[in-house]
Amino acid sequence: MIGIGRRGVLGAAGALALPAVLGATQGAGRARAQGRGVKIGLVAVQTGPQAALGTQLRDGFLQGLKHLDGKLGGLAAEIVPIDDELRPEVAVTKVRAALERDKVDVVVGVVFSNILAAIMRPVTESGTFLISTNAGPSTFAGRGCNPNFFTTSYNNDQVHSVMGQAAQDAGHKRVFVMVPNYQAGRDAVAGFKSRFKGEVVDEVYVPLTQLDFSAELAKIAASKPDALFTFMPGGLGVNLVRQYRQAGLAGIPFLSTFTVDEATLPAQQEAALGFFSAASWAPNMENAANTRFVRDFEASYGYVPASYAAQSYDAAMLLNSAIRKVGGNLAGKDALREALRAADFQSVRGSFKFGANHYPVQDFWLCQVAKRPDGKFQTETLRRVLEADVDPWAAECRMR
Amino acid sequence: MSFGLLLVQGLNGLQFGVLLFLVAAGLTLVFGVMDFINLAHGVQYMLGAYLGASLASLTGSFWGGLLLALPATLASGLVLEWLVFRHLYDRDHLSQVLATFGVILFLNEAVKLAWGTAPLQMAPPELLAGGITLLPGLQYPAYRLAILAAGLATAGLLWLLVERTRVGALVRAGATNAAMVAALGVDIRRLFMLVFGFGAMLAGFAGVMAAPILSVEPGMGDGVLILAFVVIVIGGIGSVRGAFVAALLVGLVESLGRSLLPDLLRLVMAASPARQAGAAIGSMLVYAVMALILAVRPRGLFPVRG
Amino acid sequence: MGRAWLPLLVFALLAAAPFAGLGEGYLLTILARAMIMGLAATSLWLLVGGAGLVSLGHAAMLGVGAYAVVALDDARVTEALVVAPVAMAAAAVFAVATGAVAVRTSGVHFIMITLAFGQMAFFTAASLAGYGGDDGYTLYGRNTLAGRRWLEDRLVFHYLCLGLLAAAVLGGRALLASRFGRVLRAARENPERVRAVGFSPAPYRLVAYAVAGGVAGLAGMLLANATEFVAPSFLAWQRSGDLLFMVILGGLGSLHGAVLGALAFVLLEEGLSHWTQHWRLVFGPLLVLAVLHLRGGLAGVPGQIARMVRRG
Amino acid sequence: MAEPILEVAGLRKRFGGLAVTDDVSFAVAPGGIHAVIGPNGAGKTTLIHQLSGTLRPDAGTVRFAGRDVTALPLQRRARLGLARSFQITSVIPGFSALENAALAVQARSGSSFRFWRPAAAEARLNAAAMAALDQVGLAGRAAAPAGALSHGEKRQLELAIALAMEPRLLLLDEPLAGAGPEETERLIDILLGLKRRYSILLVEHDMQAVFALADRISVLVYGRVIATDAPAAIRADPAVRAAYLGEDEVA
Repeated sequence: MIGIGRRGVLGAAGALALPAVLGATQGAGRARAQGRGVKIGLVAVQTGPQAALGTQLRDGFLQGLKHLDGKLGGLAAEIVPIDDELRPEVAVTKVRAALERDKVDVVVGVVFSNILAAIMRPVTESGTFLISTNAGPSTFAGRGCNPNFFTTSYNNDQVHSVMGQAAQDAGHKRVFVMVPNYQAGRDAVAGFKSRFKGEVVDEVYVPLTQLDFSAELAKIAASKPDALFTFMPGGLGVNLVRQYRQAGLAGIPFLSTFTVDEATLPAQQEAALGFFSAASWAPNMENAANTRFVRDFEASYGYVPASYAAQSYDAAMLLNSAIRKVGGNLAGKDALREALRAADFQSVRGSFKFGANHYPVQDFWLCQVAKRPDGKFQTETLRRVLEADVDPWAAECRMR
Repeated sequence: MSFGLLLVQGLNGLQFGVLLFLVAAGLTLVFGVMDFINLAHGVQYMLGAYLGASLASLTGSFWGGLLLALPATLASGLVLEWLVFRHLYDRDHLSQVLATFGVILFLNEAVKLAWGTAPLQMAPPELLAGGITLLPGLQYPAYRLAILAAGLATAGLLWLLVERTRVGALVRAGATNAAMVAALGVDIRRLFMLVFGFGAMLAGFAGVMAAPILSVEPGMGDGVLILAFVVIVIGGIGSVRGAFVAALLVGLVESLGRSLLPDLLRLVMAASPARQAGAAIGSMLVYAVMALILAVRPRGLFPVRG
Repeated sequence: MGRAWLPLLVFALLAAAPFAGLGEGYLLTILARAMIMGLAATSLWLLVGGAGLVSLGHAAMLGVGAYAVVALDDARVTEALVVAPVAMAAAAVFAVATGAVAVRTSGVHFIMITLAFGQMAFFTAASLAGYGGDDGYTLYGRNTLAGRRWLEDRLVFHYLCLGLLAAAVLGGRALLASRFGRVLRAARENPERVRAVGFSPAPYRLVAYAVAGGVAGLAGMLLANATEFVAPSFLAWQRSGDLLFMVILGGLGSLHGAVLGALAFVLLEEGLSHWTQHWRLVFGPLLVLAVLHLRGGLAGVPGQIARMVRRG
Repeated sequence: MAEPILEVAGLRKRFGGLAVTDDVSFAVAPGGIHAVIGPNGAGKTTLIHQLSGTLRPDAGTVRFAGRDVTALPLQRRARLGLARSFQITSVIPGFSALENAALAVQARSGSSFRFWRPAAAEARLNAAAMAALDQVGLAGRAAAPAGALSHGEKRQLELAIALAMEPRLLLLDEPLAGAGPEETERLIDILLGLKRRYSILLVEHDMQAVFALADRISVLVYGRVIATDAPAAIRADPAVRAAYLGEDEVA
């Protein structure tokens, strides 16, 4: 049945390539040793519906380097871009290659919590610092806290609890909850419920790659809640907001976290006008660092920065302050850790310092989507909901 | 699970089934007539979506995109047939599977290079943009009904072409015994090119129609390809009628399974695991149905092969 | 086998690799993955080359082995001497369960049904919320060997993989030469004649399917330990396509071809992806050319060269 | 007549509207050659398929060595000692002639689920296989791959494989088909030699061979057995003459 004959025609393309390939892979490792620089493995999703969030993260960090004219604490910074394709197994393979082959000194970035969970152990156990600029799952905030791990964003639960508090303050009694079915989604529901004491009418979990919400919107219409709480980052949020408006449900207040932000507003446009969100940062915050960051970011990249960009900009500033404190000595891990803990830099959010579990302690705001005079859309702070808030898991962390 | 929701999911199922049929039709004909397994058929669907989306933005209209994308996918199908596939007709199935697997790798990456990794957006035509109220308080997007109608119309046209025309007779004869057709003096090479190009165009057409509702991104063809193979095996290899019936069946099982199961499991489990298990079992249902049919009627529901 | 020196050369090279200045950590990681894939390709060769059964779902066997490691790891059982047999048994049981239906079909239907069972295993893995579902599962650490953490040592792991690979090739060769192998090979070429002399091919094919499943389960266990992370994508049908390509690239003519095919595949993939991010742009056409022109596969190359030399 | 080795009663098989085997009944006595002759398209091969188990009859029974085997598939009947050859040669091309025969010997020598000892090294199998090859005069070509044998040699190998099964009944489907004059001569000698040791049901087209070999003959015309008798009686039977021998004058 298998008619493959034994005679071949061409020579062996495969066999000849063997020696050439062996040579290529281990030559690269040696180049970095001589130069005095710092290599950053920048993990940002560039494939699939969530590509826009990865682009924001990358541009935010690069903007930080621009303001530091390419140096972190005096060392020339070299970026090793890693596209995790929102697939944990791809992230693990590429991060391992960056650690072992490219010998990166720090791994920065990671938009999604499932990707962070996949690369946490390979990075931290190789003695390399992992600085998440967005994903902040509760798994690493409490008992699972790790000395080599820092996050410049927040603990996922915190932001959602802010929206829970806002819903409670607004007097909503029956709320419909809808989130994607992965760790951060489950964190969102837990965070929201921690401060919202009303009735959760229904809890719907949709696959991460869902694009068509017609079935879920029909359920919302049927159950007529006082408000909707949802957490749909990137492409998910774009489709949901448009279909939500199209289905004529805009009358039901749209309380969200990371769904209507500057990464998705260009695609949502008018559909998102007046929708609510909660965050620790918004483009219209009045402080020197933020005004300079937003102005220069829009000048160099031509779009309004979202929290993904702001938080990775802060990460660049954090690294710069820490490396300067240790005089460029990357080998001394403990000294570098202390320097990072000090967080001696001017954050775009105004006040910023690390808690015991290396998660930030910061203020949180209720925001609303508004249209700027120049026709662009952005979220704007309405009122401060929590001040210098410590995440609920910090107490459980006994970092050695 | 209200009746309204059932109706919505049912229509979604039929609409996905029709899309599957357009992809499966070309696949089963190529397979039936030329005994050729073409894993790269899913890529034609993807190319259709990409060409449709970019040509629509170029010409500024959905219809422009559609009308230009069809000949383009026909051309791409014929180019692939000339470059790679015609060398494979006399080879065994293992070689065909591997060579076409190589074509998938190449084209999925080439699309990434040409159009980038972020998904393209394609708006449905304005006149079909709104929703239609099927029942009081239940809106169903008009565009999806349009897909259903277009798909059924194409199926009817294809049925007429295959059952009622001379070329159709040749194709059906080829599906049962290609050697005999060649022996009767028919230029079998030209028939293969015709069947191949037509199959590619059908898949491209499905791609263009799917672009506005599904995400146009690299690798979007692979999932549809697997389901198309399930369809032609259930329907009976080489049978267009079988492909039509099986496509609607798979479409319904796929969408109803995904939506009903999570709600059924909710009675037993908590919301999040129920959703995950429901979605997984839903997507497994289709393969269970295929394995069952293969075990009972190995030649499918409407066997054609002599 | 006239060309016995080729497999010996390959194994000698692999044995010497850690010492020939290639001790760079990362390269041992690639070689480990290449040998593990070689083990899986050898088990697939038993099916395709030995029994004539073209499976497009063999990666599912690998995945079942890997998920056995995950399940035991979650239950805090990490002793390799326990985990390995369980992983092989789990994959063999999956093989028997699906093979019982699959071996009743033949030709393209066998390809389709193995693809279908592979997809079912893939979606099951994705639904295991307890083991991370789509997000995958990070192992607490590599399995211990007789209580000691030897597998963490790159050299020990390298030679463990090499030893198991050699055992699989020798075992496979012996299996095909045995009475069982004779019936299997005969059924590959002419099932009707095999029935006429009194054998029903199905049980022999099922046993071959189970043995291949078990060996692939072992490869799955090793892969889980190598990457210390397991995700449903291990079972994706594209991975089964890769395994088939390794078998064909190596050449159907000889069992050790599968090892050669796997080595060439992994090193080529690694080399190309290091050179350009769009490595599949080159890899795809290479696969097409290999199928069209490299009839005898890599293992057939020395024969071709010998013939050319004699003719030249 | 001793207890028959094979009894066929009321055998029927239809393909669509055509009754290819129409109520066939006859018995084959142990020892000697029982020939089944008939013009092309009389349904000879379909009959032998139903006797060997390759095809299931629509009705009727087949009893072999006193046991009803109608429901048994080909491989089960082969195990009971009912060996058949094929009209279109069916050997294992990649195996040597010896290994082809050895496979048949292996089928009747214990379990084949043995995974370690190389089968080619089992002297007992090889000896029995060589004996079978010797019986058909193919011992000299034992090492040659079956695929490389000539057409005549392949027919001999088919016979050797059947003998290697130590059958109680040999079903031979046109063994002389396509054989040249001296090959036919050699095959007839071999069959004459086998006559003493095996019961043989010979389906054949070549009249000279049939009348030289057969002890009893059944004549099959359009799926019906119109006569079963000794060769002399068959030659004289007017119905057979009219239906079959009429146009082919027998020397």
